[in-house]
Amino acid sequence: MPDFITNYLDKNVHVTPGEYGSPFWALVYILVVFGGVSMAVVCMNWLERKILAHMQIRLGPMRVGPHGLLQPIADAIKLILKEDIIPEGADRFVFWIAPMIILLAVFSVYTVVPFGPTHAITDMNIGILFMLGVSSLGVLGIVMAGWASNSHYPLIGALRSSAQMVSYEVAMGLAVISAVLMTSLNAEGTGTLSMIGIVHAQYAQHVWFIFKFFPLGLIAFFIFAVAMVAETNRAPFDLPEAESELTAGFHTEYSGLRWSLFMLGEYAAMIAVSSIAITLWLGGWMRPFPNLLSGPTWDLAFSFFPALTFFGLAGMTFYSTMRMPRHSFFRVQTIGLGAFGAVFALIGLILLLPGVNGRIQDIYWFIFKIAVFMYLYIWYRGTFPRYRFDQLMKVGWKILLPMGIGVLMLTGIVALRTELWDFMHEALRRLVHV
Amino acid sequence: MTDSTSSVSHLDLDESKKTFLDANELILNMGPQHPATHGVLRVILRLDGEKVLGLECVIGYLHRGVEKIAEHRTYTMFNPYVDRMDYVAAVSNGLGYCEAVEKLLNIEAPPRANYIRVILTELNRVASHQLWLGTHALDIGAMTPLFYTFRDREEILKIFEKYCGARLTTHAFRIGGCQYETYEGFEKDVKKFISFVAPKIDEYEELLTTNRIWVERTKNVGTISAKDCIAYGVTGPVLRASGVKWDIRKAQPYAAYSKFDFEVPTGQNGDTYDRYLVRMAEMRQSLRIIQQAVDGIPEGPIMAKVSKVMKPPVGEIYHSIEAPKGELGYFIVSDGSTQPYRVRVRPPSFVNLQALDLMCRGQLVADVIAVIGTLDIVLGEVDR
Amino acid sequence: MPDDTTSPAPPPEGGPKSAAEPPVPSGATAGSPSPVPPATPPAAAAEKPAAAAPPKPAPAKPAGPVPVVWESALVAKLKGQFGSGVEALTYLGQNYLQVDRSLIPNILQILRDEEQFDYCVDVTAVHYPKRERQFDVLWILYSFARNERVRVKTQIAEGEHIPSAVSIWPTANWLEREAYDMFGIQFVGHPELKRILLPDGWKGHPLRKDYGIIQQDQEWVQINLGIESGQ
Amino acid sequence: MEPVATTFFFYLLSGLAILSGVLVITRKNPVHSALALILTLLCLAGLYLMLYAPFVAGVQIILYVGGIMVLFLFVIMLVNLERSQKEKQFNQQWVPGILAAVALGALFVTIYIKGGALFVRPEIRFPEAENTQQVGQMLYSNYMFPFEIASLLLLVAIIGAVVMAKKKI
Repeated sequence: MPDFITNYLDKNVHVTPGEYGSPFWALVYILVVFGGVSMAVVCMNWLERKILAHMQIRLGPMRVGPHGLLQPIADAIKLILKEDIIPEGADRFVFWIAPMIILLAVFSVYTVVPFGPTHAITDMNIGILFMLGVSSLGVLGIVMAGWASNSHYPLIGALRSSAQMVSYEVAMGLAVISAVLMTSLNAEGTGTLSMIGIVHAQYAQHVWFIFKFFPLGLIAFFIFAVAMVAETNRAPFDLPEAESELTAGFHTEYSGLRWSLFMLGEYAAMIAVSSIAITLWLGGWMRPFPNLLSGPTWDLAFSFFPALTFFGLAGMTFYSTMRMPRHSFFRVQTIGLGAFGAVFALIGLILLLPGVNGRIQDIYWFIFKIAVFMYLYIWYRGTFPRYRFDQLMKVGWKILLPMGIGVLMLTGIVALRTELWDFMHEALRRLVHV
Repeated sequence: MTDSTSSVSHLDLDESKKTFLDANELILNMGPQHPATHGVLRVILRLDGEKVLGLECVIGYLHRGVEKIAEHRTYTMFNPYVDRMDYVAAVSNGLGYCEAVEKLLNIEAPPRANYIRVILTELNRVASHQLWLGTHALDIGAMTPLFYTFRDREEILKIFEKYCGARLTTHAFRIGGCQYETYEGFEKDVKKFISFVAPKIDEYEELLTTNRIWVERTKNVGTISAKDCIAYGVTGPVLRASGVKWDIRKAQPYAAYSKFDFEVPTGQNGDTYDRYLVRMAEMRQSLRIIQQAVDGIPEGPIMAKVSKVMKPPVGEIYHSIEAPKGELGYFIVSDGSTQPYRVRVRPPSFVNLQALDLMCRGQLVADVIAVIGTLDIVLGEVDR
Repeated sequence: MPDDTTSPAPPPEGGPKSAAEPPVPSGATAGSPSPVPPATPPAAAAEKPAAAAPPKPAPAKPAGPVPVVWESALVAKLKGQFGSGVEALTYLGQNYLQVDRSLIPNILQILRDEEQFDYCVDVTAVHYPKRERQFDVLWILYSFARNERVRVKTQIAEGEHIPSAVSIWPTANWLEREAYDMFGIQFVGHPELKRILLPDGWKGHPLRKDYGIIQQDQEWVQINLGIESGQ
Repeated sequence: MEPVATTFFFYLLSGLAILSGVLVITRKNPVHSALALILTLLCLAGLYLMLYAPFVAGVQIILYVGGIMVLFLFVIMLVNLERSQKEKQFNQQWVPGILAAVALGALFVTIYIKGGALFVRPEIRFPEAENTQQVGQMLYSNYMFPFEIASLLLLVAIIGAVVMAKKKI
C-alpha cells in the first residue's frame, strides 16, 4: 500500500492509474471523480438557479442559508424523503431500472475523461469511441422510463428523445471524426482515439483543434456544440421534457429520489459532453497559450490562477458578507457566509503550496473550461425559445449533418494537401509525358 | 389521462381511408391540469404521431354563473362581478358594463371621467398584452420574457393600486363615471410609465422578433384567414393579424376614443407571428393614446348625475367595447326594476377559442400550445 | 331534456311546467355555509317582465325612451319579402328586427348573403316565464361593410325547436350550445348540440327564471364529486 | 496493463450472455426481450475487450446497443403490445427444432476439437495499444474492396428504406 502512494507522488510516473496498473489508485480515482461529479452537479444546481434568476431579474433561492447556499442540500433531503410513487400499470422493473441505466451510462463516461495527463481513471485506446458509445446508452434509460410509465406524455417524450438523440449522434460523430483526423497530422502519421493522446496531439501541433485549419476546426466545434446540447436534452432542444407541451416528458411519472437520479444524470451528462468538447477542441487540460507563452516565468504566472480564482471567490463572499443586513435575525447567516469565504480563502492558500500547485494546474484549467460550458448551457436556457420537433429534426439532418460531412471531407483534403498536390502533379506530369 | 372519451366521436376519421400505418392514433388529453392551457382548459387531442387530426375543447371548469348572479343583484352590485371574468383585463370589463348600463339609463359619463377611463383601460390593455406575451413566450420555451413582462406590468398595477386600491380586480369605474378623482401625481406617474415602458417593449422585441427559433416556431403556425376569422366570429388582435382592419375603438368609438389619434395595426398572414407583431404594435399604440389622454385630460366632474337607486326603463341594450382579447359585449335587458332582468356577456375568449380546432388541424402538438397561447384566452372569461 | 315534442305548433299551456323545482334547495345542511345569501325569490324578479315584454312595452314610463319604428331600405326589402312577419324597431339608437319564428333560417340567410351581415356577434336567449311563448332568441349581427349592428329576435315556446344557424355562421356552434345549456332551447340542425359550460349529465337549465340562484343538481354533485350534502 | 481475473470475467460475461440470450426468447413482453438482448450485446462487447479488440467492442456498443437497439425499442413501443402478449409464444415444430439444435451442437463440438487445425496461426493477436490503428490500416489496404462493397450495400438499403417509407417522392 505505501508503495502505491509513493509511486503516485513520484513525478516521474507519467501515466494514468489505470495504465500504471494500480487497482488501488484506480479505485481512489473512481471514487474521487464520481464524488466530484456528484458535488459538481449539486453546485451546478445552485448556480443554475442563481444565474438564471439573475438573468431574469429575480433573486433565486435566498432562504436556505445565506444566498440560498444550502438550498441544494435542502433539495437533496427533500427529494430523498419524498414518497416514491410508482404508477399503477407501470412496468415496475423497467421503471425501477431506467434511472439507474442513465446514471450508469453517464458515469461510465468519466472513466476516460482526462482531467490531466495523469489525472484520469484510465487512458483507453478507444477513449473517444468509448465516450460516444457509452453516452449514447443514456437514451436507453430515457426510452425505458418513458415506456415503463404507461402514460402518454412520457411515451411521447421518450419517442421524441430517442429520435432526437439518435439523430444528433450522427452529426456529433462526424464532428468528432474530423477532430480525430487532425490528430493524425503529427510526425508519426498515426492518429489516436485516446483522450489523452488527442490533447497531446494538440500540444505537439502547437494549436487547439478549434483553430486548426481555420475555420474548419471552428465549424466542427460548432456542430459538436449544437449537437451536445441536443444530446443532453437541454434548452433550446429540451423537447423530451418540454414542460409546456409534455408536462415533464419522459420523467413525468417519476418522483422523489428516482426523479433526482434523472436530474443527476442530466447534469452529469452535460459535464461529460462538455469535457469531450474541451478535450477535442479546446486543448483539454492545457492552460492558454502553452506554446506561445512558454517558459518558467509564464508557467509561474499561470500557476497562480487556481489560487487567484479562489481568492476572488473569497473576496466576493466577503463582500456579500459585508453587505448582509445588520440585524440579529441575519447573524447566523452572516457568520455562515463569512465562514464560506474563509473556506474559499483557505483553499486558495492551500493551492499556493508548491506541491499542490503543480499537481492541480491541469485539473484547474480543465474544470475552468467546463465551467465556461456550464455557463453557456444556462445562458442558452435563459435566452432561447424551444424548437419544435420537426424543426429540430430539420436542424439535425438537413443542416448539421451535411455540414459535418462537408467539414470532414474538407479536413481530409486540407490535411492531405501536400500529398494531393504531389499526386496531381505527378498525374499531370505523366499525362503530359504520355 | 383518459384513453378514450365518448365525446371525441366527431373527430373520427373515415375508417376506410386508414392504412395499417395510420392505425396507431393517440388520444391525448391535455388539461385541465396542464402547464400550458392557461387555466383549466381541457383539450382532447387526436394525434397521428405528433400531428393533430382534430381536437375538442372541454370548458366550463370555471363556470360561476355570472349571468345568473347578475339577475339577482342590482346594477351597481353586479359591477364588481364583471372584473372576475377576464381578470387580467378587469378594467376593460368594467368599462364595457358601465357604458352598457349608462346607455340603458340614457346618461353619459362626463368628459373627464371618459378620459380617465381611456387612460386606465389602455394601461390595462398594455398589462394584458404583457401578460399574454410572457406566458406565450413561456409556452414556446423562452423563459425570460415572462419575468421581464411581469416586472413592467407591475408598474401598471402600482398605478391601479394608487388609483383605486386594487391591483387586479380593480372595479375602477362606476355607472355614470368614476368613483375616484385621480390621485396627486397620477399624470406624472402615467407619463413616467410611458417613458419607462416604451424602451422595455423594444427590449421584448429584441429578445424575440428576430430570434430565429421564435420566428420558426410562430411563422405559419395556427394560420387563420380573414374569411375564417369573420365566419368564426374571431375578433381582436387575431382578426387584425389576418388583415381585417377593424377595431371597435375606431369603428364605433366609445368613451373618448374618437378624440385620439392612433393606428389600428394589422398583419397579413394571420399566423402566430403576425398576431405577436400586432399585439406588440398595439401596446405602442396604447401608449400613444395614453400620452394624448394624459396631455389633454379636461377638468370637470367625474360623475354624471345618477340616482342612488338605478331603475333603467324597460328595454334592452347591446353595447360592446374593444377589450384586449376582442369584442367584449354586454346585452342587458331591463324590466324597469333595480335588478337587470338578463345580462348576457359576449366574451371574446369564448368565441375565439372556438377557432382553435380550425387553427390546429394538421399542425403538431407543440403548435397547439403556441396557438392556445396566441389566442390569448382567459378561462375566467370563457367559462364565466 | 324532458321535452321531446316534435311539432312546433302547439304553444304550451303557459307557466313553467318543466324543470320546476323549488327555488331553495332542501338538501342544504345547516352546517355548510351557503356562499350566496338567501336569494331574492325569483318570482319577485319574474313578475314584471310578463307585462313588460319588449315588443309591446305598454306602460311606457314617461321619461323613458320608447322603441320607434325603424325605417330603412333593408327593412323595406325584408318587409316586402316576408310581409307582416317582420317588425323593425329602434331603441336607444339600436336597431332590431322582431321576426316570426317560421322565418328564422331564411331571414338570417338573407341578412348574411345579401345584406353583408357576415359576423354573428352573439346568439343568446331571454326567458319570460309568464309569457305564452316563453323564450326570446336573439342573434346579434354585425356587418363589416356597413359598420352596422342589428339584432334579430324571435319568440319561441317551451319545447319548441328552432333552426340552427351553424351552417350560416360557424361561430353559432358554441353560442347555440351555450343557449341550449343555459335555457334548454333546441336548435335543429346543430352538429353536436350538447352542454358546454355545465357537465354533460347536469339536470336543469340555470338561466331559466324558475331555476333558483342557489339551486343546483345535487344528485350530480353527489354522484360525480362524492360530496354528501350535494352542495 | 496486465489483465486481471481473466478467467473469472470470461465465465461471468459468457454466463450473463447466455442467460440473457435465453431471456430474450422466453420473455413475453417484447420490451423485456429487447432489454435482455441489450445485455447480451453488452456482454459480447466485454468479451471483445478481453480479446484485445477494444475497437470492435466500442463499435459494438455504439452501433448495436446505442443505435440499433434504440430503434428496436422505438418500433416495439409503437406496435400493439397487448395483442402480441396474447399470442402464442413458441412454435411447436419440435422435429426441425431438435434437428437444428443437434446440427449446431455438432458444429460447436467439431470446432472445439479441431479448432486448432481449422484456424491458421491462432497465436496471432493485435497488441491492444495499436489494435484500432491496425484495424484501420487493414480496412483501408487489404480489405478496401469488401469495405466499399459493404458501404454500397448499406447505401442501397438506406435508399430502399426511404423509397418504401415515403408514400410520394
